[in-house]
Amino acid sequence: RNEPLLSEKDSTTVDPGAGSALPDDLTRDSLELPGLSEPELARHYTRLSQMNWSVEAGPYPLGSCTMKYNPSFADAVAADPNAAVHPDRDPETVQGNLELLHGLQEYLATIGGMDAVTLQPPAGAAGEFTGIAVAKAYHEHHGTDKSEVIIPASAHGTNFATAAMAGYDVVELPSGEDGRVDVAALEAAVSEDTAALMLTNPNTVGLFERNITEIAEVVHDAGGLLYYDGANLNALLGRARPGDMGFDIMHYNVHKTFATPHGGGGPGAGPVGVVEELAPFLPRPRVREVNAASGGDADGADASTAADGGALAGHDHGTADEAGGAAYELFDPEQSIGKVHGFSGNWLVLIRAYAYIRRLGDEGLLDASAKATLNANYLASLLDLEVPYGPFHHEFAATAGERDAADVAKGMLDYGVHPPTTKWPEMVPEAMLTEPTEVENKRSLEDLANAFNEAFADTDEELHAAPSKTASRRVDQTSAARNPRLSWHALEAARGASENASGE
Amino acid sequence: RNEPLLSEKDSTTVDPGAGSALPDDLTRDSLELPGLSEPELARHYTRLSQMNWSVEAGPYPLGSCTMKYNPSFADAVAADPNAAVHPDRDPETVQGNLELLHGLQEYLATIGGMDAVTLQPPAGAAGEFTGIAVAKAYHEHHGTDKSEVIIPASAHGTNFATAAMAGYDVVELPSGEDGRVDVAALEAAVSEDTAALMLTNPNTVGLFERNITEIAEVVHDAGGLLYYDGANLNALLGRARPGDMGFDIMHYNVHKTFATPHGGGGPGAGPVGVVEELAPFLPRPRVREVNAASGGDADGADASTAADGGALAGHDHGTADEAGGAAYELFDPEQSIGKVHGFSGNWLVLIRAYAYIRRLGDEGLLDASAKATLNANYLASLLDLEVPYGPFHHEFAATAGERDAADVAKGMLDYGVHPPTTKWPEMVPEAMLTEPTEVENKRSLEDLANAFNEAFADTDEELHAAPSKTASRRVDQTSAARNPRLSWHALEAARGASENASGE
Amino acid sequence: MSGRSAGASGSPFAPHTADETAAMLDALGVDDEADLFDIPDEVAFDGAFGIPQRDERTVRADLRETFARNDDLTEFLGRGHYSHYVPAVVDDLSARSEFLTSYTQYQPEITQGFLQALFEYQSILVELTGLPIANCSMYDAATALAEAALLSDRLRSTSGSTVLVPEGLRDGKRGTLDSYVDGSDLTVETYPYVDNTADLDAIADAVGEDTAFVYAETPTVTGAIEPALAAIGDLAEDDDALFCVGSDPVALSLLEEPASVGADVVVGEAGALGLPASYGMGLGLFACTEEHLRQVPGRLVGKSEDADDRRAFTLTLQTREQHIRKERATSNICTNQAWVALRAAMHAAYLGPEGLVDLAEDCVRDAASVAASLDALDGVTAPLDDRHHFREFTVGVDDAPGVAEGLAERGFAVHTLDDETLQVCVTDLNVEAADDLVAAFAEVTN
Amino acid sequence: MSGRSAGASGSPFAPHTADETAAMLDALGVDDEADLFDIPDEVAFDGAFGIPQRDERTVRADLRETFARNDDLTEFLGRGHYSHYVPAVVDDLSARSEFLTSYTQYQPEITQGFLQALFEYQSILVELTGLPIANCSMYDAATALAEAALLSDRLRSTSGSTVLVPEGLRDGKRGTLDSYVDGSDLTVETYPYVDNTADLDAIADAVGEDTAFVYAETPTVTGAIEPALAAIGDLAEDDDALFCVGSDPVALSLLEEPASVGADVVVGEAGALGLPASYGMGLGLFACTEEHLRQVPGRLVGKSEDADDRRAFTLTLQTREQHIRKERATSNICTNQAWVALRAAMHAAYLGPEGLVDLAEDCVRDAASVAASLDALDGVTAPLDDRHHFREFTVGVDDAPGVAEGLAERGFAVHTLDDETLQVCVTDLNVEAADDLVAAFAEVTN
Repeated sequence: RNEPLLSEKDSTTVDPGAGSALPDDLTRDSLELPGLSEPELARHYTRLSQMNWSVEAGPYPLGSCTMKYNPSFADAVAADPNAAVHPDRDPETVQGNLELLHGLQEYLATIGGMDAVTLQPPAGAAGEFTGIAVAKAYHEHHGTDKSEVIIPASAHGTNFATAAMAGYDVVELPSGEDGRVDVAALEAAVSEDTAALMLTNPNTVGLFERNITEIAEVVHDAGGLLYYDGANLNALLGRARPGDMGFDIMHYNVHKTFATPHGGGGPGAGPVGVVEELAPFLPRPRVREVNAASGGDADGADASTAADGGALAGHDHGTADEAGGAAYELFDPEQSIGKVHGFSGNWLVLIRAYAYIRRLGDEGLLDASAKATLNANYLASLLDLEVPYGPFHHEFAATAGERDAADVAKGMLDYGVHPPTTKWPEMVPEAMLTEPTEVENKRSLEDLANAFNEAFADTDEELHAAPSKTASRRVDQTSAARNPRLSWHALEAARGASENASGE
Repeated sequence: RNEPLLSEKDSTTVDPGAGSALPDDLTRDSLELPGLSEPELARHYTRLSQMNWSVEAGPYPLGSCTMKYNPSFADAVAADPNAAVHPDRDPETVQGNLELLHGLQEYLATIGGMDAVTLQPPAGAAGEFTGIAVAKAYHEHHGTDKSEVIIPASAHGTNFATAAMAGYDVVELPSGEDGRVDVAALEAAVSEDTAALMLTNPNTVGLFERNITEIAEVVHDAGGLLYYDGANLNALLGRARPGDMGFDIMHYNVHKTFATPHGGGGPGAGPVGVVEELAPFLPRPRVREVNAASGGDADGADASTAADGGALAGHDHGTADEAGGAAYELFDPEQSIGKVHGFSGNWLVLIRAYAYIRRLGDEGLLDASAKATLNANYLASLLDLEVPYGPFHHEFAATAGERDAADVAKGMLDYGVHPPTTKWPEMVPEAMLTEPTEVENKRSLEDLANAFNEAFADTDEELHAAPSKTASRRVDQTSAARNPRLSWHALEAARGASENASGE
Repeated sequence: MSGRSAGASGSPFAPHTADETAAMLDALGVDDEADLFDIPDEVAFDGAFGIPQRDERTVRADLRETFARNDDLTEFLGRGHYSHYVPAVVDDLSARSEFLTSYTQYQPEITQGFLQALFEYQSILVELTGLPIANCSMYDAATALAEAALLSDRLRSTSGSTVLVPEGLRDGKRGTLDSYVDGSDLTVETYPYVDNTADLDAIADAVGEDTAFVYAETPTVTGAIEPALAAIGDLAEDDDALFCVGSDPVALSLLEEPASVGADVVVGEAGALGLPASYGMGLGLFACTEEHLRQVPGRLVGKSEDADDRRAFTLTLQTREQHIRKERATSNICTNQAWVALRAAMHAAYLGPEGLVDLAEDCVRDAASVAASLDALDGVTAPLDDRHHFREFTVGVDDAPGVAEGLAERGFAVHTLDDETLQVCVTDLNVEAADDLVAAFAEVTN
Repeated sequence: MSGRSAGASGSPFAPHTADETAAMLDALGVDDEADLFDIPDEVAFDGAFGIPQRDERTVRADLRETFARNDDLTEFLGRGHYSHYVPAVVDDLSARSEFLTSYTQYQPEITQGFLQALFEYQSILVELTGLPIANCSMYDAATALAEAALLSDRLRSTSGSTVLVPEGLRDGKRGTLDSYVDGSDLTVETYPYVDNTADLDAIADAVGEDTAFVYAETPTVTGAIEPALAAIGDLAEDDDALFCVGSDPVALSLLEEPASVGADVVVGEAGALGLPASYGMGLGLFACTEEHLRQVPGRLVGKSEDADDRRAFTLTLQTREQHIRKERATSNICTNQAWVALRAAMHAAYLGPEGLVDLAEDCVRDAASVAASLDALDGVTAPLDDRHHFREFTVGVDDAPGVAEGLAERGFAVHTLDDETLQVCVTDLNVEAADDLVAAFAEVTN
């Protein structure tokens, strides 16, 4: 049964201007909105929640989305009322916040093998944009005019859109036969116009780019920078670091790697790490220890201490604090690209990422990549669907072959699981890009494999009729797009129009 | 689909004695229990929750259970870490807790028209037991030997069980023709053996006992006490007080009247209020203001101040606190019956009740009874079922007539509502005791009436087959009772036995 | 600020708009809700309690201020109310409204979730106690003990009427027991402790034909692990008395299961799992042998089948209960502590058997270690007995109230038992502060 | 303490038992998970970050300590980050895992709940802005403004390339706008304020054929309500420039709806509803006219039907988005602020139109009243302009940094704009402390 819209539960019209302290010409005449009592509100949203899948409902194996379990304790930490402060507070009065931000900058730097990190980008795509803007600023600062960003065909759509937003032309690099970057093709593609190569590793079908050192050399030799898309970092935690592979810039997807909740679409956070020479271009402000300020290039210094490892265990409190002064301060990197968010990014998300990293530690981070990879390979081994390429790391792209991957996905819904990402990447026909993550166990993977195999074995007729056990049956996408109805006002108008029509 | 048992998800056996610091003869040899990772645990209980009705799922019109919406803010208040203290703390160091308990004692006293209140009983039935024990102690203190408690036939089962637990014989009073107490029958029933009459008002079919003053006189003249069962207090909030009607003792059901969550069965709280002369018999300890200690009979004094009204608005802080000393203290009533709980009752529940009363205030409390009564009468007016007696207050007992009330209830399940209490009280044949409470609105009552009427119109065959849209279909009660299987050990044993049997 | 819930006059939780109210009144043919009330004038009240309505923000702020008035002390307190760290996931899951705002499972078809959770809770207690029957909960350890004593009064197998309990029983338990047996034929007698556990010889003397019920605790109220449970059980059995053991689920994870020492009933405080410190709020554990099944107080969840023959759970054997059996019920209990039981089961399943045993073992080792550190101080003796301890132990000092006050000034709360005896309880929640406690003891006793 | 999640070595959130891991490795024919990794030695890392594993209790305690290091000040701060009291029910409902731990609604059949909630959010913004299209959210007001500017660059109807914004624009907005337009053909120019709102003459001079986009805020960054919106809109229209208004949903509840003054796009900070103070985390409001539907950045939820012809919702017009259109997408945005939008809608529905208007009206009255109290002090002028104000206003003093420091010492945080100007923001969350603030001002400026 459908849940009525808020507007179907109540609709109240008021005249905001009446009795206002403001003059009439500044106020509106009418406001028509629903107002629900608390019991009604609770039932409305409880009912809506019951029509929604979540990580706590079951497997969520969306390839390249890395939907991991989001631990409860991190939510509790983020709800601390002492953390709920205004962004314009004098930094000396919010040393707790700065301590956390500084600690997270360090953690991310060492995990990525980077020298300096900004936490400002509010999502992965914003991180990409920030990273490419940094690359652009770097090239401009060095007086080199670059116009192209090279992106493998199998890359995330955000890479292409980001490069375009930053004003670059996109050079698409076809996949090699083995599913990896074709170095020869890359060599053909690079030129003095190459600002950067954007790459994710392991790539979108779970393959490690074994030639990464060579790739880095090709790009660097052409004067380009190497950008790491952090979407698949969960597969590498503790096993390889983008910085060590030759990447100059990377973004981190905290919900993918550090288990922050995705909230049905967001908020996320997309911190960006860079090597030392790019640090001066990061967005402003960043956080540093007060006594680090005098040390010349503070950025590099911070991060290399962090990378030593020792500092991370005990960076809890800044040392200057004892005397009552501030231990941490904000500073603007010298050639900063400026801002990419109105304030400091998605604070409540950053808190959770920091808490998660502290909870897991080296041991947990290493085990996360181990079990994520074990799970992907085990699941792939159970499927009746063909899985090209491999062995994989954290994800794989099965092919539905003659079947329509989207239909198979709808069929899977009736088996009580969330299906994988479908029809992407395009290098695998009718792809079902599957990433179970480390949070599923053997039984759960076997149940998931069963759903795959059962749906795959269904007839086309059965699949077209699927799903039938869900809150809604197959939803008509074409109707939605052809005749956009994007608010209850539009529904009301449509109803009015059809009533008029039938009245004539 | 069923959710597997915890034990079906994991079963791990350990030897607790191995490696223990304790000698072998003190430790057990084996412990076999499930151990789930956090993601598994989260999914298990999320799935279980999805198979459970709640106030936030929809109407919960269980007559005499008063299932109201439980406001979120009260949960937030109860989660305050500063309130999470050990019961053996020196009272001087937990003045916050004592302040709340004292405030709640006062609120309840004034709402019930009582002089003194204990918050110790951990549930309504425990409150009844406490109240009857107080009555007994009072009679014994006055050297009068009483052996009987009079209870109307339509009363809650707990009344009977309570009287028996306290060592009294039960004298059952048949209902009068108008559904109320038959004063003549009462006169016939009372004697010098009468310790108390237990009564709820409005009674179980929502009727106010109009002769309450006369009833009180009859009981008091015989030397008995009048006990008020607070189950239906929600109907009277602000309109009449048990103390004013002549009741000497009452219990409050905080989940019924003050919207504390029922938690699938508990915890509740069953504070007991008494008139001044019974105050010395209340359980120990109680809370009082420090400066009240010198005032002789502090109990009565407290409560009558409270009843004045003025004190309630501003009793936030004890006055003695300014000097750094304690403002509130614990004291043992002189002739206390002793303890009815190991400590001070269900603290987390009492916090919520206090918060709710402060939120509503006079205005809200009065409106709660108004809307609860309006709702019951409006709902009754919409039903195709016959509703004997009336007009009602907060609840009414419709009759399913020729139909089986329990079957009609099962039929209602398929209409997405929770059915009413069935087959009780017995004075109404095939009763469907219905109490919508004030939290339903007009539309919700109309939907509920529709479910009643639709189910009532179904054929017997259809009702026997109901429900069909629920997590389980009709559950076999007879099988459960005839062959009790009360743990997974029992299921395992049964499985083993049947395997053995089939193996032979 | 107004808004339908935020500032509507009347109850913020009554969702009626003015129009709806008017339409409903109209349908009923009355002008005002007051007209629906059938209350004689002489008992009518004018509604003026003198309690102002407050918005939710004000109530929350006021109560935050109220609770902030509690002193911030590190508690080394136990004696029957124990808490261990409860993982955040237990808070989150148990707070789901489907659990928190549901009622007793009178319609099993739409309450399978809670029923299964309670069935699992029962099963966990069955494993921990070794007894085949565990109910869905009593209010707390004290009321569970009192109900167990009343159970013995109902049995034909026990002819006696004396309830035998330790003389050192915590007041809350003893007082509750006394209240409950007041209406029965039972009388309560005590047996002494030696060296903080049961004096077996005294029990042997005390137990006789007239004994209906023998109760022993492990750990005892001072944390000593009772070494003679089996012997006490034998004594009880010899005279057909019910043998009842008091404990808690964390201790039972490590200690000999009561069934193996002859317990007929096990009671105790199961809130040691799942409940944070809550000023004495508890969860009464109640388990017993198959033989007493029909005499069990409280609710039981059983496995059954639905109309499609699928597994389903339901409240069962309800003919024992007050709503059916009235004055012949096994107890008057109705509302119990179901939600706390849910939390305890969650906590147990989170820890698993390894986690439970580790936690229990820490309760032994940490207590021993802190006792040893205190014992090393001049003028301090700990423990004051020769027993093994679980979580807590007694401490001898010259001036117990003075030491306790000194400790309080330094931010620590301990129990004062008498002029020369303190009691200290060590758990995972305070063990990190144990060194500071010892240092404070050293300062105060110097 | 161990237990599967509590102390297992490795990730506490990987549920594998040792046996399961072994069986899975065996099935794959490898000895160890490390064997599954295909990483060349020269780029392999040894896993030693130097970050110790901690149990959840320790992490929580550590971070509680960390946050306690923030000074406890009563904030009178605004300038783009506003918070009002968020009722507890919004916390509870939005924390339900079905909302919090779900992903983007790529499978509408099992995500109808979130889709409907976002559709309702869109609808509420449509009503508040008067514009027919609102998306599911941008990151914050700054990125929403930047995306709106980029939208103007994509339109054939606007031939210009100049983006005109107030010179007093908050740095975070201006900086973000600059970053975003850096890759486009747009250049940013500013127009001055007089008396803290737009200088209409200056705008008239500045707007021309080359203008692609004109942006005006109400309330402005200093809280002044812009009186000349319609006139600015006319100027923009005259030169076919996109007219964009910045505001927030609380202000829009009371102020003239932007559509009626000719706005083509409305942006702003919708986190003024539903979000507590969160160090700048936001919710980007983005609404526009029907004409620009196919150019909207970000996600849109539309109504559709399912196979049974029942109402159903779905993400729609996805061909605008990066995962389909790649470098020709309307934006690179993917993850947005959906969960914050959910909370904002909940908060709006809780307040209802009366509650929203009351709250907004309080933002006008309280600001005026506190300004008047401050203005009455010697040496203090408030406000520094002749406008109506919403929530906040500027305050003139002799030594602004000194006054701010004095206020901080007394427990209050205000904005310091320059040597002689402070800014004070009054909301329902701090208005009770306003008298104390005024008293502190009196002390400090004396």
